[in-house]
Amino acid sequence: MAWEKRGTEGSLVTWYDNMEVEAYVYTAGPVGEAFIKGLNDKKILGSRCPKCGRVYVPARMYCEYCFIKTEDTLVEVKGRAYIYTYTTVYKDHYGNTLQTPLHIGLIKFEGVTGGLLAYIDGKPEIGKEVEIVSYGIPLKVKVK
Amino acid sequence: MVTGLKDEDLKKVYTVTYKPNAKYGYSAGQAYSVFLQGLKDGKILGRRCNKCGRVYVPPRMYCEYCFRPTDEWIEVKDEGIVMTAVASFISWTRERLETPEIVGVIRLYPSRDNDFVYPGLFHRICTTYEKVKDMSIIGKKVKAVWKPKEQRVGSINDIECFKEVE
Amino acid sequence: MQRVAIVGIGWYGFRPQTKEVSFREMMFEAAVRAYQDAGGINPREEVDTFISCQEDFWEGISIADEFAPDPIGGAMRPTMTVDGDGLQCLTHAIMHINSGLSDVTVVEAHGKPSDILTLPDIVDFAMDPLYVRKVSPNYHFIAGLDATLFMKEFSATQEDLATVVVKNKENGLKNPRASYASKLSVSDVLEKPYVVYPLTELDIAPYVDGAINIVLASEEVARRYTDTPIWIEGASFATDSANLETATLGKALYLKIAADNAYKMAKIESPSKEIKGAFIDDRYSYKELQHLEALSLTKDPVKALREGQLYPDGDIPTNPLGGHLAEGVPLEASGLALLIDAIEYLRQGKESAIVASWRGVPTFTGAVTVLKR
Amino acid sequence: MSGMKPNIYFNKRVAVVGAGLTLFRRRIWETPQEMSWEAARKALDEAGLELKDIDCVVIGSAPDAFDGIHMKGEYLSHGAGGIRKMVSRVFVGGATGVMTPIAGWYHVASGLCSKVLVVAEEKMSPGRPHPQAVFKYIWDPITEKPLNPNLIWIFAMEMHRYMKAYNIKKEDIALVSVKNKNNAIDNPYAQIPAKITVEDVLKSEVLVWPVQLLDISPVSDGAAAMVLVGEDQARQLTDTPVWIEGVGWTLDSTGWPGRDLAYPRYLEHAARMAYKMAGIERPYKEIDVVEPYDPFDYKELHHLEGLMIAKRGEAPKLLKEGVFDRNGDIPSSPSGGLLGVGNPIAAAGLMKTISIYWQLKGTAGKMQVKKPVHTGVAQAWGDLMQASTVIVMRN
Repeated sequence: MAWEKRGTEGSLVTWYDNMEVEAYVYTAGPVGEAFIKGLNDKKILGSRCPKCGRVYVPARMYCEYCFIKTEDTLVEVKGRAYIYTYTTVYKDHYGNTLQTPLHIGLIKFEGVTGGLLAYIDGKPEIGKEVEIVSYGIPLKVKVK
Repeated sequence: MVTGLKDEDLKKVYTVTYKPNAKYGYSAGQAYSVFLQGLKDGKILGRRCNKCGRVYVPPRMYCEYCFRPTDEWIEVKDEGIVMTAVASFISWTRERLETPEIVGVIRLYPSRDNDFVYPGLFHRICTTYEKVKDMSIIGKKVKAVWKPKEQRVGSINDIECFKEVE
Repeated sequence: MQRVAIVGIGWYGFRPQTKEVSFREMMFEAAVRAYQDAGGINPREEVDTFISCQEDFWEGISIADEFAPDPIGGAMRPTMTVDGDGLQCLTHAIMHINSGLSDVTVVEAHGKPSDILTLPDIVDFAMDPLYVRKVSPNYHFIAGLDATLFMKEFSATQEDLATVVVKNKENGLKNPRASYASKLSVSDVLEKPYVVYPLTELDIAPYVDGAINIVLASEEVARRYTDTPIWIEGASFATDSANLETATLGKALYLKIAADNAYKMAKIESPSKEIKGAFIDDRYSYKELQHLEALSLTKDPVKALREGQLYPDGDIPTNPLGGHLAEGVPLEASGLALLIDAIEYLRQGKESAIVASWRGVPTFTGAVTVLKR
Repeated sequence: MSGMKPNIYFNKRVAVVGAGLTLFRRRIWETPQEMSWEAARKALDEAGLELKDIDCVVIGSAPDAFDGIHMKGEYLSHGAGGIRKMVSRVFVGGATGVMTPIAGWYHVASGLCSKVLVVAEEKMSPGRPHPQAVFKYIWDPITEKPLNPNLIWIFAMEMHRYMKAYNIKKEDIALVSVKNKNNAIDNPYAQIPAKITVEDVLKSEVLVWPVQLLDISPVSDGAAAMVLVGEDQARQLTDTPVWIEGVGWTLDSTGWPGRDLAYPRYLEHAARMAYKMAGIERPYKEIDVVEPYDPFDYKELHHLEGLMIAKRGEAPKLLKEGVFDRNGDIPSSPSGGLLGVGNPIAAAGLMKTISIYWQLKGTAGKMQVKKPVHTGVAQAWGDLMQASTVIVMRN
C-alpha cells in the first residue's frame, strides 16, 4: 500500500461518532449495600474473613487471599484512620487548572485491609492521622 | 449464591448511574475517504486486487486473501442481487416500530451467482414486508436509490435504499 | 520449554497523529514491514496463529477483534485477541508455540489515541464504578498517589524525577520513533507547573499513534527466516490486586511478580549482572525508577540514577532509546514499542536486554520479557 | 488448511478437574467481581484446590460495553482469583466462552503454567435503555453503524439466507427452541426453562422477521469457571479426569456482506483444526454429545452443519428425527443451551464447555444423556458472522 497515499488537505475524512449508551446502572451487591448503609450511618464497616481474620474495606463478599466467603455480619472499623499516601490535583485531565488544588488521599485504617479514597482538608502528610468529616464516596477528612 | 433481582427491586437497592463520555473521530483513512467521496458523487467505488481479481466493496487498500496492496479503484454498478433481507420491528434501542425497517445484503455487479465472496453492501431495501416474509425479494435484482445530489454528504446514507428493478 | 525467537519486526506511525491511515491500514503497514523483516514470510501460508492485543474502548468499536484478522493476513486463520499490553500477547505467543499449536505466530498491537476525542474519560471508565471512578477530576491522581509514596520510600526528589525526563528525552534524539525527543535541562522540567503532585506535564509521557507487528518462531524453524534471531529467554506477566484499595502502592509489585517468573524461566540468578539494557515503562518519570527496583536491577534506583548508572554508557543502561517519555504511549502497543527498541539495541551488537511494560492507570498489570542475541 | 502446523505435537495432556456456575439471571445484584468469585470458588471446590494452588488465570468476557467497565479484564481479575498472579483476558466476541478454555489449555500444554483457573463472566444488565443498544457499536463505524443497526439484524439476515439456500421452514427451526428450553428444565442454573410448542414460537412477537421472540436467547447476567491441570496433577486430583484433546478457532474477514451467509465456512475451518488434533475423521460417527452455540434457534442447526455433524442443509431433518434429543444418537445442547439456560455471552460459551465436561464425567445429573459418552464437543460463535471456537473433550 505504501505506494499509494493521499495526504492533501481535505482528501481525508474524519468520521465522528460515539460509544455512549444512555447510562450504566451499577449495583453494589448485598455486601456493598450494607457497607454503603454503614457510611450513611457514619460508620466504616468491613467484611471479615472467617479464616485469616482480615477485615476488608470497602466490604466485599470474599477474601482476596483465602478466596472464601466473608462473614455475613459486617464489623465496625474502629482503628485509627491515617493517610497511606496522597496527591494534589492541580489540573483536570483535559488540562484546565482547578480553582483550588484538590488533596486526594488513600485513607487506611489500623488493622484493616484496603482503605477508602478521601478529600483531605489541611496539609497532607504520609502516615498522618485524620478525622473523618463526612462519610461519602469519597470520604472527607481533616488532618489531625 | 448470587441474588437475582426483579426490575422493581432495582429501585430498592443502592445503584450508581454513570453516563459514559466516549467520543471518537475515526480516521477514515485512504480507502474509506475515497469511498465516502464516491458516494457523494453518486458512485460506489471498490478496490480490485489484480492477483485474485477480487473487488472489495467497501474498499480496502490491501487484499486480505493475497496479503498485498490492492491495485486500482473501480466503480462497481449500483445494482445487484438481494442475498438476504429481513424486516425489523424493533429499533436499535429495542423500541417497537410500527412499520418495519427492511434491510439486507446486496451482491453488487459485476459478480456471478455462484461466487462465495463478492462485492457486497449491507443496506436498506425498499420493498414490502410481504415480499420479505415470503422470501420473494431474495434473489431479486435491485438498484440504488440515491438521495438528491445536494443532500449527499459522503455517507452510506447518501443511498436511501436499494429498490427492485425489472 | 523451548526457546522462542523473534524473527521479524515492523512498525508504522509513532507520530502524534496519523490521519493518512485508518487503524486497519496502519496495522497493514506494520505487518508488511514485519513480514519483510522476517525474510519475506508469507502470512497466508507460513504463519500458524495470529494474536492481536487490543481493548474495545481504545478502538471505539465494541467487539473490535472483528477487525483484527484482515490487515495482518489472519483472515480465515486462527486469529485471536488478548485484552492486554502487547507484551502480554507475546507471552501468549510463546505458549502457542510451546503447546505444539504453532511454529510461527504473529503478534500485533496498535494504538490510535488521536482518534479518541475523550481519552481521559475512557481511562476513568476503567476504574471501579462504585468506589473510585468519579472521585478525581484527573485520572493521573492514581499515579500521583503512587509517586508520592514511592518518593517517600526511596528518598527521591523532584530533581531525580526531572533527571529521568531529561535523560530519556535526550536519548530519544537518535531514535526515529521518538516524536517527543528533546534537549532539555532539569530546571526546564522543574519550572513546569504540577498536573498532579508530584508530577508536572513533562513527567507524564504523551500519547502517540503507532502500530507494531512481531513475528515469532520456534527454535527449529527460526533460522529459516533470519540469520540473526533474537531469543526470548524468559517472559511473564502479572496483576497485583486489581482494586486500588488493596493494591500495593509505592512499589511495582505486579512487575516484581512477573520479573521473578521470567528470570526463573531464563535461569537468571543475578539480573543486575546478566542484563545489559533495560527498556522499561516510563510513562511517568518515577515509574522508570520504581520499575528498575521491581526488576531487581538495583535496590536503590535513585542512587543508581544519581551515580550515572542509568545512562547509555552506565552499568544499567535504561531506556537508551528514550522510552515512552520520548516516543509517547501508543496504548496497547506500548510494551511492543519498548520491545522493538530493545531488538534494535541487540541487533546493534549488545548481548542481552529486558523489556518491562505496564498497562497504565488504573491497572496494576505489567509484563516482562528477557531477550538475548 | 494451509499453514496449519502439519505434525502437531502435544507438550502436555491437559485435563479438566473442576467447574462451577452461578445462576444465570436477567439481573444479578452482586458485582461482576463477586459473580466471578462465586463461579471460581465452586470450580476450585469441585477440583479440591485452593486459590494458592493456582498459578495462572485466564478470563473471558465479551464487550466492555456490557458491564460498563473499560479494561474489564483488569477489573474482573480480582474476583476471578487473578490476584498477584499471571492473569489475562482473551476475547473473540461471542466465541469468547470457548476461547477461554482453549487459552487455558495452551497455558498448561505449553508448560508455562501447571494449574489454571478459567473464568468467564458477563453482566449485561447495567446498560440503558436496553442492553440491545450496546450492539450498535459492534458494526463498522463508518459503513454500517450509520444505518442504526441492532444485533438481531445479523441473525435475521443469516437465518433468512440459510432458510432460502436450503429451503428450510421456520417450524423446523423452532423445534430447536422447543428442545432446548425443555432440556433446561433439568438444569438448576437455567434462567428460562419452559415447556413450549412449535406453535408458541411461531406465535411469539416478531422482532426482526424471520426472528421471533422465542427464537432467541435472553439477556442475562452470569459467570462460569473451570480448573485445568496437566496430566500428572490430574491423576492425583481425580479418578475421572476429562481430557481436552482438540482445540480450534478461526476468524473470517470483517467483510461479512461480501460472502454467502448460508454456510459458516469459518466454523468448518475451526472444527477441522480441532478434529485433526483430536484424531476425529468422521465427526457424525465419533462425536457422542455436542453443545453447539445457540443464541438463536437456527444457529444450532447452522453450527451442527459447520461442525460437519450434519450435511449442509440437513440438520433440520435430523432434528426432526430426534437425533439431537437428549436420548438421541447425538444429543445436542443437553444443558438447555443459551435458549434455555440464558446467554451471559462469554459465560454462556464456557457453560457449554462445562456441560460437556459434566456429561463426560457422568455428573450431569438430570441432564445426563442416556447413551454412554466418550467424545464431546463444545462450540461458540461470534463477531460479525465470522468467528468460531471449537473444543473437543474425552473421558
